[in-house]
Amino acid sequence: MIEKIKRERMLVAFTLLGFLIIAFIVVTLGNMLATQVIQDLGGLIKVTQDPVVLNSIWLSMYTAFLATLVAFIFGVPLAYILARKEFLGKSLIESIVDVPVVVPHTAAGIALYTVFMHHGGLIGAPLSSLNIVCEDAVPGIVFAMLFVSAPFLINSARDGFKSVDPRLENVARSLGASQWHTFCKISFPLAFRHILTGSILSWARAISEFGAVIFLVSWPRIAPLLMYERFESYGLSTSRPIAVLLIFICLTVFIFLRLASMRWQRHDSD
Amino acid sequence: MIEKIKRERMLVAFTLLGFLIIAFIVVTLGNMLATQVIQDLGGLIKVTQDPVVLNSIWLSMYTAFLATLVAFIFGVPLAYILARKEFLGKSLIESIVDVPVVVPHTAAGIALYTVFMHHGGLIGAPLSSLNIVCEDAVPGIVFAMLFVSAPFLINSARDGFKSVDPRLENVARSLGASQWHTFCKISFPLAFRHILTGSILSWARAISEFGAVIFLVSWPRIAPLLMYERFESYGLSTSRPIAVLLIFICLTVFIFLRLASMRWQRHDSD
Amino acid sequence: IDVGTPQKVELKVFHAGSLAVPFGGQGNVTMEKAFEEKYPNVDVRLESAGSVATIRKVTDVGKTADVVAVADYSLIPKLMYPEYTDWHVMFANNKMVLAYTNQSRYANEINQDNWYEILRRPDVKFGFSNPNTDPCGYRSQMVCQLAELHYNDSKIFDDLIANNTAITGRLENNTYIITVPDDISPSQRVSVRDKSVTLVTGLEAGGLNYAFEYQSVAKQHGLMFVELPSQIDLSSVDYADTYKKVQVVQASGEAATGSPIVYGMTVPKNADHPELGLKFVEFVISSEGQDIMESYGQPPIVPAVGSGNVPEELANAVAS
Amino acid sequence: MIAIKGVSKNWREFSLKNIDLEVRKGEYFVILGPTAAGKTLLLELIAGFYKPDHGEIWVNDKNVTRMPPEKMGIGFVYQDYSLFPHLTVKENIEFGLKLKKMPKEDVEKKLKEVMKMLDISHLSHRYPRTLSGGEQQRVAIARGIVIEPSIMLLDEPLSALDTRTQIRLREELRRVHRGAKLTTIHVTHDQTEAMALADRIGVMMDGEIVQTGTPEEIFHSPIDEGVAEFVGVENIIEGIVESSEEGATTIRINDHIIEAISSAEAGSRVRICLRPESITIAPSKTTSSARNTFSGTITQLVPLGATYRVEIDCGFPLVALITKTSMEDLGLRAGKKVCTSFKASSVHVL
Amino acid sequence: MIAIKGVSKNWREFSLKNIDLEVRKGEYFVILGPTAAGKTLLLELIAGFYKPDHGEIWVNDKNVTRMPPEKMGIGFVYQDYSLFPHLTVKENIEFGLKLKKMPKEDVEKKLKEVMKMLDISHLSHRYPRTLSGGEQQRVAIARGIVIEPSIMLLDEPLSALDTRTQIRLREELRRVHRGAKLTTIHVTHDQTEAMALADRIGVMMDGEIVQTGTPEEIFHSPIDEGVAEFVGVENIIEGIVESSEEGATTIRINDHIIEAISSAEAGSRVRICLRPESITIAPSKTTSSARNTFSGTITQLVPLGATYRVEIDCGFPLVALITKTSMEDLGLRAGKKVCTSFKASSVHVL
Ligand SMILES: Nc1ncnc2c1ncn2[C@@H]1O[C@H](COP(=O)(O)OP(=O)(O)OP(=O)(O)O)[C@@H](O)[C@H]1O
Ligand SMILES: Nc1ncnc2c1ncn2[C@@H]1O[C@H](COP(=O)(O)OP(=O)(O)OP(=O)(O)O)[C@@H](O)[C@H]1O
Ligand SMILES: [Mg+2]
Ligand SMILES: [Mg+2]
Repeated sequence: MIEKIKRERMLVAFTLLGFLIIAFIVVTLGNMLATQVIQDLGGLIKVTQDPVVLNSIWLSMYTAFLATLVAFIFGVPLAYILARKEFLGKSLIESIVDVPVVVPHTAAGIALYTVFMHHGGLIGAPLSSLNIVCEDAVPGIVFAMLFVSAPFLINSARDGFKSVDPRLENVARSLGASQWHTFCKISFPLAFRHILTGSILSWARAISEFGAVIFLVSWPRIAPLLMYERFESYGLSTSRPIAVLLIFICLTVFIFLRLASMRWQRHDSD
Repeated sequence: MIEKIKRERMLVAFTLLGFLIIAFIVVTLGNMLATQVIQDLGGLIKVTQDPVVLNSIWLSMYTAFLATLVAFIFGVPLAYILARKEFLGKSLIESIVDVPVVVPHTAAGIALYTVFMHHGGLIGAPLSSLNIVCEDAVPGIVFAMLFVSAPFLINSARDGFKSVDPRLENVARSLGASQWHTFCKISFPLAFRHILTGSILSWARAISEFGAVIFLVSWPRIAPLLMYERFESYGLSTSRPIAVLLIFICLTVFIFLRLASMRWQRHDSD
Repeated sequence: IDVGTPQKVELKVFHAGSLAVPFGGQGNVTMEKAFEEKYPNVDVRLESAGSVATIRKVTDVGKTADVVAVADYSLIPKLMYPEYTDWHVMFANNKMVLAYTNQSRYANEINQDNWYEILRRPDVKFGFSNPNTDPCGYRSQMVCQLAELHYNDSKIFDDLIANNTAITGRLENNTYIITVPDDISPSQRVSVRDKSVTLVTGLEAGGLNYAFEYQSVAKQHGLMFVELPSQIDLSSVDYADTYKKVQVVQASGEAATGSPIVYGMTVPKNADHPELGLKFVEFVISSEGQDIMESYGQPPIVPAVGSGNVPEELANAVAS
Repeated sequence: MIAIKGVSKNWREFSLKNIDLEVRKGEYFVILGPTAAGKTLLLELIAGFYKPDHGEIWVNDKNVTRMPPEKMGIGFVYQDYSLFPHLTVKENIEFGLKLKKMPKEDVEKKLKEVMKMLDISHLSHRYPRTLSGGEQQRVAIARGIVIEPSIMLLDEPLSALDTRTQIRLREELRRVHRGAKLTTIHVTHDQTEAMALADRIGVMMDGEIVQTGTPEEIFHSPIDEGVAEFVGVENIIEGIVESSEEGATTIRINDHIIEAISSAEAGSRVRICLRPESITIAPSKTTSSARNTFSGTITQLVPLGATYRVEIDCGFPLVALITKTSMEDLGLRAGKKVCTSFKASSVHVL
Repeated sequence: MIAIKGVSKNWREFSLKNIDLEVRKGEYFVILGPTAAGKTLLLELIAGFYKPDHGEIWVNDKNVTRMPPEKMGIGFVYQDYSLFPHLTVKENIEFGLKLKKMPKEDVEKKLKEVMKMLDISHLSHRYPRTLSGGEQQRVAIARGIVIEPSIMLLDEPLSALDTRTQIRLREELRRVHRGAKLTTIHVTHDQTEAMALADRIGVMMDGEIVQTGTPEEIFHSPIDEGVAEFVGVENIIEGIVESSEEGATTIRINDHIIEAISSAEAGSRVRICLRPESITIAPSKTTSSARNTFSGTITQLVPLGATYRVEIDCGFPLVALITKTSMEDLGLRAGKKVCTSFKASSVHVL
């Protein structure tokens, strides 16, 4: 045993280093969850019955879902194009897709506000004449979430389509399938695991967004904003149970979808 | 031409859909930048001379760099282990690495506050007896950034190491290289492009973090917080130039590193 | 590079959002700059929030502040006595106005007498800050309720507030009690923001036509504003009895009764640098500080008025 | 019938240049070429996955140059078979049928038929990744022919398999081809495979078709040295034409004279090509119809499995091929003197 | 000398079972086995990249079972050559040398030497991806031998190459082996390659070494039907031993009697193995030393490049191999009656 450790010195050191960062994550979340459950289970239970909290969590989940849906509808086709076609400016487009990831959320929030504000917003004004109001309204939340979360879905879906051998598509076409039929029956199912992973990430990213949303929409309050307000107004003991509940819900969804995507028959190559 | 469009109907539709989401990103950012430059170039110039703004941007860049550095030191070894070894609970570890991505930032902020607070924090208390204060201090910013940004570096580095054929490592060892030497001369250089990409993402993620940081540290003010405060206190006209400046800096760094990583000789397989 | 500048003493000032400009704005002379000039080894750091949130940061979140300055002095005895402090000074006052810009709808029509008619129009969007976290917010409610009395129009509050939000009002023992739930659910016609200053952005951007603001804020941001009658603008000690007729019950259960707008300030007991905190308070109520307040449209109370166990250091600057 | 008329196409780092090709109805046409010659790309072009920059493709007297691949009615089998990994064998095969909007019973019937014909009925519910290479190939072929294409394109269908399976499946291919009378284009880099299967062969190099002809023509009369080398002509020897009369040519190589049949002019420098298997080895000079006889010394004997490669120095180097039995019978070994002979008609002059 | 003693190792879906193997000093040992037999894993185990679950590995009388690979002094060449893509040819080759802490001039000298020996000096500044397969292989070999290993392990070093290059590089391998007197283990699935190179062969199937012996032994006396089939014995025919006297055995197949040399007991059911190249075909009965002579009818002629596979029905099916010239000389074609003969010693009885 000792001999083995000596032989594998580097791996042992690596494991220790890696362990620290895992421990950091686990301790940070675990400590909060444990503290809440042990010291103030009542507070947690109360929060699960507070309609304001539940409403805002529901709002967050729902808008995040909408944002992911929109990202899916517009992003999956884009991902397919990026995976399959070579064209001038492609790497520019790819960089643009990544930009929301590098832009600070609050700056993105200000940008979103500038564009989507009711009066004079480049997009907000025309939309509001269609009776779609973004400022302080659900569409605004969805747009803000979309901005920050779409890159995750697009990049993941692109990797997915790239992992599908174009020859499979060629064969399908030679067998008489149209481009669209080929996409539906071959490319999409084979890239599905990647797309699902991307959607989970995108949803998680959307539900956790705070900075970008609050500039445009401070009402209705998404869960992160409610939590911040509660923290500022009443402190840790009031806001922590909401955090615990939210984390719990997110982790449940995450674990569930992750298991689902792992069980999804692994026909793809990696 | 028309015939071609008809033949490639699906691709045309896909391109249009994809174009919309690209346009959304471009318009959102472009509109803000343009508005700022055209309507209030003076404000932008003034902001570049405001020491408070510059300090907070510098603080953000610097702490984000530290967070990335820490993530690098602890995360790259973890990524290597995850890429190379099979062990019980590996997929659990992988899920844990992903957890910070799905946990809402504000909830993460509360968790971080719980653990790192000066009094009674599981890590904060011992650290403060070592004279390392996290609450409202630079180490706190770094820890909060680390929490949210480490997954990006780890996942990217893991993919990088996975793309290195283990046979290359085997050959290096048969030629007399120790495990560590093999890592330094073969595995790391070959995974470097991925690691660099991961580091950029991680840095960007750290610099843009807001929700997780503000619970633990509201002073010194990182740039996103300063921006938020300015927005809250003085409105759009005061906060927008900061946003523009910050976006400009982030994009510059991003584009620069992206070009660098593209020029990095592409010895890896993809 | 300033990363906290360790060799300097940090003086933490938590203040109401409406004090942001005179305290730490971008003007050449602010409290922060002037004080730092006077005490070069001190680094003043300002944290701005709604007044209630400002106090809660100390009392509930567990942060330490060396000075707390809020837009409603009565919050200090109500929320901080006796555990966190046992004194406060009243150093400035203010009045409620209805701010707008020249792009606002009906900007050329509005005046002291028809403002509530214009706010009633369906194509007008107006805003106030959150009554649960910002005194300016609950004062906006009081203004609307008092307007019913003043203009003799019993529908003003219902039309402007009750029908657009979950906030309700009722008459009880000759007092108008306005209840603000946690979930305000504003309609599309009104905008509720955390801090009143945020509404300025809406006005400037054109998303909002009118907003209830402190006069100081309106002035500082160069907005146009409707001056409201003294009977309803919560400025005059003369109408203190009138103001008293309204009471706002916040979601937390705390009740705020109408009173003239007077800013209060204190040094919490758990401050890290209580002496410096006192120095700052002293500076704000000194004539130099009062000049600064004045210059930003925030009329100081001269001399400042102390209440409770006012520390000796301040005794000669304060009337009680 | 497939006619490819002056087709060119540029990719970023590779191009197909001016391809002219005609494949007759029912023919088994093999495209033979080294790796990266562009064979796969040419097949993909024919199938319509890419569109040529110039030139036209005609199938059964119809210009199909711009037709989308799903309208072409061409069966395609890729090198790695490209079975749909998320579908079972049955679902793979019926993929094309289902698109044809035929009654369900007919689909089932055709499916049964083709699966029986290729002996894969027992695999119908398995997923591709659980199949061996040979099984996968048969499924791929079944999937291709079940839609009754007029043309079948096979991209190196045997190269991923081991020698035994290769030989077995060659038979199968020939059987299917005969049975369905399918016009077939088969791509390979393996000369043996080409020889074993082809009615005609097109040799492709560097994006060009350099020679077309029967296997006999290709292997014995390569058009240039490149083709000659590629198709396994191991003896390429330089010489000068001494005389040439009505096809009967004599060529001087060092001090030796070789007789050949060619129209080269006297005095010109030529290269003669001679396949190793065309050379007979005898222990001593014998009389035979072969016009060229040289004695020489064996320099090396290289075992190639069932055959041996014999390197002989006859004043010029010669490589011959003989079976193991013959070698043992003749008692060949390095250093031994032998007599080599080959017919004038075996000599191809470039 | 390498001795592998009862080595076993389990992976999740595959295991190496009880491998016993001895490779003598300076020997060229070939491990021959079909795809997925575990050949690569066995080599990796010998090189120390994996540690066995059971058993021991000895190299030059030292137990190296648990030694880390960098201490073993073994050169390894992978199937795909695994050149370091981010290093130039020169840097690749000097990678191992640099670790040896030898003076810089010595490094340069050795480098020059080995690059000259393998004729790759002109490539020294190129990156691996710009090299052809053959060039890559030579670089990989250079990288392996420059550290002067006591043992060289080659994992299918030729399988990625085309036939011509294969044959050329086989020569090269033999030359290097002879020159450096390296104990070499070479893994392949190609019988021809094994035959051409091996001093001794170990046949591996399904994670086990099933037979070890000289090429002669392996190809003519396979230990069981699996090996027989794998090494290309195409004639495997069932029969019953009629009599057996001092090795001279007669075996009845249908109505025919075959003479063989074996110790099988009379009355037992056996299978006889006969390689196609051991069968001689003549137009009519001739007298020869071959004890078994049968006449039959050619059912099929399959071209295999330089040779033809002749399928003959002699009452039982026989497959023979003959060169193209012989075929033409004899005028063979399907349906023709011929006489086949083979020696009793060519018949291997299972
Ligand atoms: N889709 C593609 N786009 C651009 N270039 C390609 C594409 N596919 C292949 N190539 C390049 O074109 C050249 C010819 O490739 P092709 O696959 O047609 O060769 P091949 O003759 O089929 O070789 P092989 O025997 O290896 O299959 C190669 O250099 C290859 O890298
Ligand atoms: N690192 C590994 N861990 C676990 N299983 C492996 C590993 N490498 C290969 N295998 C599996 O072990 C079996 C034997 O693989 P191996 O590569 O040794 O076969 P091989 O005989 O070299 O075949 P080939 O001729 O295809 O190279 C295969 O089923 C393969 O999937
Ligand atoms: Mg190909
Ligand atoms: Mg292998």
